[in-house]
Amino acid sequence: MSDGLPIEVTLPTPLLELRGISKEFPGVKALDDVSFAIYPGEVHMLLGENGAGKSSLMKVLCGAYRADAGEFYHKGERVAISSTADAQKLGIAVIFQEFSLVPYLDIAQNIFLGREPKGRIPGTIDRHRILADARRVLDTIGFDIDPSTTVDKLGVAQQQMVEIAKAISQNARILVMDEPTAALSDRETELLFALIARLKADGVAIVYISHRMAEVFALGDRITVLRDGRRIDGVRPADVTPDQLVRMMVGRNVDMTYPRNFADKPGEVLLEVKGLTAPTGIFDINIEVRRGEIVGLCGLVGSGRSEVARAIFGADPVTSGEIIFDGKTISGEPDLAARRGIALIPESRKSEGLALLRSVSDNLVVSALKKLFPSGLFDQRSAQRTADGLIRQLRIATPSARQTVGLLSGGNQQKVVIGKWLAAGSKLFIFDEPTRGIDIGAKSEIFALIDRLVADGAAALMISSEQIEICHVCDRAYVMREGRIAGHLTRSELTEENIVRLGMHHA
Amino acid sequence: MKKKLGYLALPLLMAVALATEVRADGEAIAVFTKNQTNPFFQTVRVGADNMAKSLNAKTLQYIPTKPDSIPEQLSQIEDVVVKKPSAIVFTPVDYKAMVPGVEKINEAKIPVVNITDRSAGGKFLSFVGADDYSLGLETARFLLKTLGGKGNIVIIEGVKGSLTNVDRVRGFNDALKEAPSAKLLASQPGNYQRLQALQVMENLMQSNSQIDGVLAANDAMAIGAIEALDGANRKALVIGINGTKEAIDAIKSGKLLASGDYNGFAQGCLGTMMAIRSWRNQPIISEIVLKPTVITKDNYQPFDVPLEQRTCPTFEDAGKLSAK
Amino acid sequence: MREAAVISQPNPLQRIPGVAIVLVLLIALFSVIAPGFLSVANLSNVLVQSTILTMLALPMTLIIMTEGLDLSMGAVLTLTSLCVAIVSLATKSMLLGLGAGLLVGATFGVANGWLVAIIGIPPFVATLGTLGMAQGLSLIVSDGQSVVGIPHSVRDIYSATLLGIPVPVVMALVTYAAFHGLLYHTRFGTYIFALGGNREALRYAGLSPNRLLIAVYAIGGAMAGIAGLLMTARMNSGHPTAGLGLEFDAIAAVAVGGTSFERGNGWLLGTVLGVIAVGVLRNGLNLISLPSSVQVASVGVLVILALFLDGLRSRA
Amino acid sequence: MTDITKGAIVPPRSFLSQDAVQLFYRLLAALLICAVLAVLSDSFLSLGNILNVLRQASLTFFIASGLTLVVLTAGLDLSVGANVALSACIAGTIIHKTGSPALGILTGLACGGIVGLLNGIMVTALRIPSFIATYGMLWVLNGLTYWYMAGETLHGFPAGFRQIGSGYLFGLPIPVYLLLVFLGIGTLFAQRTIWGQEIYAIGANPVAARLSGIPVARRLLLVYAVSGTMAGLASIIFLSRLNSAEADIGESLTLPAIAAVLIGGTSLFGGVGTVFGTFIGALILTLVLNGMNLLSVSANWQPLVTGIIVILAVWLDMKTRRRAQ
Repeated sequence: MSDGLPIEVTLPTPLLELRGISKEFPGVKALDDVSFAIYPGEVHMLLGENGAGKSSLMKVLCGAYRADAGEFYHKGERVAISSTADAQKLGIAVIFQEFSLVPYLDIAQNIFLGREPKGRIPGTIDRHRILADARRVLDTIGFDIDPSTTVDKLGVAQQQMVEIAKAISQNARILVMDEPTAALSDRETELLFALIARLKADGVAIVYISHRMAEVFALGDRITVLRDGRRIDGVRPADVTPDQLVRMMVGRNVDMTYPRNFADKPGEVLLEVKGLTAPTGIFDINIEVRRGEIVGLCGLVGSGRSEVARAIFGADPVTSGEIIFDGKTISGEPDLAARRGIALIPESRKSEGLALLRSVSDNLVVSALKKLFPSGLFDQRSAQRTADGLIRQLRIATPSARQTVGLLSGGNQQKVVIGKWLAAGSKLFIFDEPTRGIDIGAKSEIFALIDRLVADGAAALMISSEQIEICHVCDRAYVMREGRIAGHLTRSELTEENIVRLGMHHA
Repeated sequence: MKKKLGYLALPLLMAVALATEVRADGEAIAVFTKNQTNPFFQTVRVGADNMAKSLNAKTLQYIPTKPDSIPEQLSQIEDVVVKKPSAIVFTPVDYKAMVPGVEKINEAKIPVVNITDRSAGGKFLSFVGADDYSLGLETARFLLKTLGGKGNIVIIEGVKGSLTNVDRVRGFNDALKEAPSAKLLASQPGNYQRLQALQVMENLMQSNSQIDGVLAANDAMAIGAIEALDGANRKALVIGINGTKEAIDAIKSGKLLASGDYNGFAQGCLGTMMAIRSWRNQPIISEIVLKPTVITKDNYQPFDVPLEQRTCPTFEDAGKLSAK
Repeated sequence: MREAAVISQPNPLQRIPGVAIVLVLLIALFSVIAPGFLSVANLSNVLVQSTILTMLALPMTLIIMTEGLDLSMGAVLTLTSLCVAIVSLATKSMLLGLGAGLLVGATFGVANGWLVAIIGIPPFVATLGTLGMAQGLSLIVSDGQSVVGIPHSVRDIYSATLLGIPVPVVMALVTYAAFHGLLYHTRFGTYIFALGGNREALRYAGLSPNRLLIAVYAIGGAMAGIAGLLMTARMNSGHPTAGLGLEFDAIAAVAVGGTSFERGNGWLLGTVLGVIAVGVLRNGLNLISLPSSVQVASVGVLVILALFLDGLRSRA
Repeated sequence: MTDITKGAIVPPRSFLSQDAVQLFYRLLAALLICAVLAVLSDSFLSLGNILNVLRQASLTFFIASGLTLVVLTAGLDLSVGANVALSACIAGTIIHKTGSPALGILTGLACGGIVGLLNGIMVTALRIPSFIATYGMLWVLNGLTYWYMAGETLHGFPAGFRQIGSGYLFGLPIPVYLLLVFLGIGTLFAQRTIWGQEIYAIGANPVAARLSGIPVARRLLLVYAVSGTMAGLASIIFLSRLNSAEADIGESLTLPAIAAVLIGGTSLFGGVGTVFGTFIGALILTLVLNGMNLLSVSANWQPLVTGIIVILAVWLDMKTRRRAQ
């Protein structure tokens, strides 16, 4: 079953079929002769490592890119997708990770952007109709909110709902979702899945991109795997195991259990947080992290995990409580924490972790400048040398240390963020969703890296929404709920069930 | 909220304090000048204050916050008209563009005296000013006389189109016409700005190996030109116009040949005098055009006293001072 | 999101104080200490004096909402004012003059938009360049001289009244109404929010950000044209330096009015309040005749204070 | 400024070759202008005139070089001109009162630095956008200067002091030496110190810079203080060059300085640009004005020409960088 034909003949005419789609950019072949079909009422999982061509494929589907070669067939007849307008006519809608919403317009205006109902006076908008229409659309997806709320007041999940509402309002028949659950809490995820089920029932086809194996098997009707811009295979979830999928994606065997050589006896206490309370909404946080440990910090999105991380790092102000690091209490700006040896690998790499326009080398040395150049005199060459060392050590895939970091894949960008703290010689690494938007191959590399760090006497505090990861790699874990530590789980107690139980709201 | 009010309280108190202090009796004379940066207008203001004090009236000074800003002076007129001062002593920032403002004053029936720049329109009790043309003519003549009627001359003009500049430069040129053997090399604008004049001069010295005389439309530019000459270790006779303090010093030290006395102090004095007299229904002189005086190292002494110590001319002197 | 919280003021209601507090306090202060401040004549003065700036500040708000800037407005206004003067002088027709002003203004506006949208030059640079050009042209066409003797039909615009309200104020009110309608009730207005908030959204909606952007700058230019007419009417002449620097006053008014420079977060009414606050300050200080140097400084203090208050609130 | 699309035109600074290329283009442009002027005016190529241009460029450069650092952090300082005026007036008074140039120079620099520091505080502590904060500061400074000077002019300074601005050393004007010195210092500071690196990092992404352990607030304070101090320096040069000062000397200095920075290829979005570029920017501006004087072109044309140059320069910059990417 090297190609998925035997399955496809049994199905009705596809809603949309791609044949031999290719897209080339100077230097890279983003898509190379990709063909697959999307059928009404199915969830079509699109798998592949970052850089495998998923996003290019999405852009081609929604008309943002124009394919160099290849044909599209809509319900059997040949069509051209050369503009977003074309895509919309065919009922294709894409929900990107960076939302295409306008912060200071209200939900209704966002849903109907560019398609506003005309008012009596030419050029004006029929306010009543736009609100009514918006309410209708929101009802169909079961999202209960006042459509005249401005989007800047919505949370990520709510914004995503608005995105979907927008797609539905364009009566999209093909909905492309790029890691929709990446930023969602478990409860929100359930809502989303329920919605997806409803859409399927209405015969909407959903192309679903995800890095989470659980989702792939829970939701997927069929799976298409991409690698290096080529379609590797099309399969049904029933016919494959996670490991097989990973092999298809990565092209080699990858162990998904993130093995760790757990420290039999943890080292002395490195970080001690006592009764930490901050205006960002965390209360009486007590945490202890020892050398050689990876300590998990879990709980629902919005339970205050990132806020704890930022407070420890000095990124947010603290009202009360004490942070003792390496025997000394610290309080103040991030630069102090960093100098003492704390490292924060923030949730959003692009906006908080990297200077995307600067080179890999610039980003790698930025936190270590004082350490590398105690005289205060900077030397580009030795900076480069340091960078090259880290690039080799972390196996960062980049043509050179001078490459613009913004051009690297997510995984490699993440490695750069970690690398800059290696250069700084940090002792405590606080990871906030270190595997967000990173493909499986890179994931296990990252975990191996973290393992090596703690093995060498450092310590890690790891925030993750993926309980499996926590369970696999952490020595112990704290579970947060509504800004407080809801409980502590030792290695033996560390199971997904326990995490969920402690993290759940007891309404 | 409390916090915010705290921040606001400060400027409020300041304003109250300053505001209370301006309440006083006797005639209030509103004096309009072009800007608070040009020394000349400072002499005008001091003259006005000086005279007002001696006639126990008081002055209110109105100066655009942006130097020479037309819209601002218009706004200030509109505001003053509400305030209804006894009389107004007025220097237009632009002699044409301010006419509507003057008409507003006339409509409000506030007596107004025009000083320094002759307004192109509107009704005035009196005009007090110097004759820019003859000032330009006389100072230029003096320079050419010292040069023996020959030599290479450059003119550094003021702000193009400003009344003073047009007449002064016209005076320069007429003086040059009288000396056929003198040669005008260039006439470049320095916009009454020291730095610009300096750079213009530097550049002119590059394209002209021999410059004997510099006619600058005001003192600041003249001094700028002198600095340029010094910088290049070159010598030339330089004259300016206005008779500012620094010009006097430069004349004393022999750097500056001469400066035409624009006599802002007297303009301020007499303008204010006419304004107050008219309010007191005393006779006034409807036009005083000050005689052009060329300040040289032979006659600078009377000008070499700090403004504050100068005394305003009396009404009787006023007539004698006038050219006509 | 987290940074967003710092950048943007939550909603108008929470935003009103910044400007409004300052304005109210100024009015209260001056009505106490400045004789004649509350007189109808004076208040109408303040309003009339604020009209020209309002006409620049309103379009400036839209431009800043697109994360843009127009430094050329003051110079363009100067140039259009001259054009109005020259043309109306030549043709003895106010309307032709206005037409010329509008044309020149709009042309510069389009040029700005073109440089920013199509050529992709940062707004600050592009409009700094056109500022120079407009200023140069003003000097060249007028050779540094004022243009006088223009028909009375022009100056009457400034002095005339409609139902007892000065015509400039009427024009300003109409302009505000127009801009309010445009921004909050038309599709174009919606797209202006999107230009600053999320340009991709426009592209996906199949709209051309570039055309919209050019339109926004063109509006700015055209308004400079109308303001130019007022300026000429006010001076009953054209002058090559009349409007220089007004763009900064306008930008300051917009900022004081609580419009932030990021993500298309703008507030029209605030801008007007900002303009009036500056007007009241200058007028009041003139009435109590403080030393002019205090006036100069106080403008700066006002600007800093208002933004500081907004900053406090956005953190609170 | 974390949004790539905004700065997409510019590649990372560390493409040193890239920057070299940009500087090369600029030098080429400057030389081109020189060539044209040399053809049009025989007096242009005289040594005297070259020194002239350099000396005139130096004043703009001193202001612009400090400004460059501010712009590198994606900020702006509109108060430099007013700062020069105030510093000059205060320094001048001190020299008059004490008769000691050294003391005057120190106060001048200090005054400039303090003003810069205040700007920095407004931007960091009060979180007011630099554009507005420094615009407000501009008015405050003007107010102070007007009040302080009360329309007077300071003039007549000790010959020794005036040497700084108008003196010569081995046939070269002293300002030219100063220009070279500060060009060197500026370049070293920006390219060869860790503070310089941190400044570039802050400009490229302030949030990431802070979370990378860079003391952003302190660096910004430093940058604004430096910009202010350079304005102070400019005021000293001005004072000794013109042997006098009045309240309005700042008016005409700010926009040229900004223009020089932009022509020099520093991006307003921060993180990209060089002090050397700014130097060439200042040079190009001065060359053009010098040329117009030599060819006695009406001064009316100056703003127009300057405007066109600014746009052209930035446009070419984008073009060349785009091609390079």
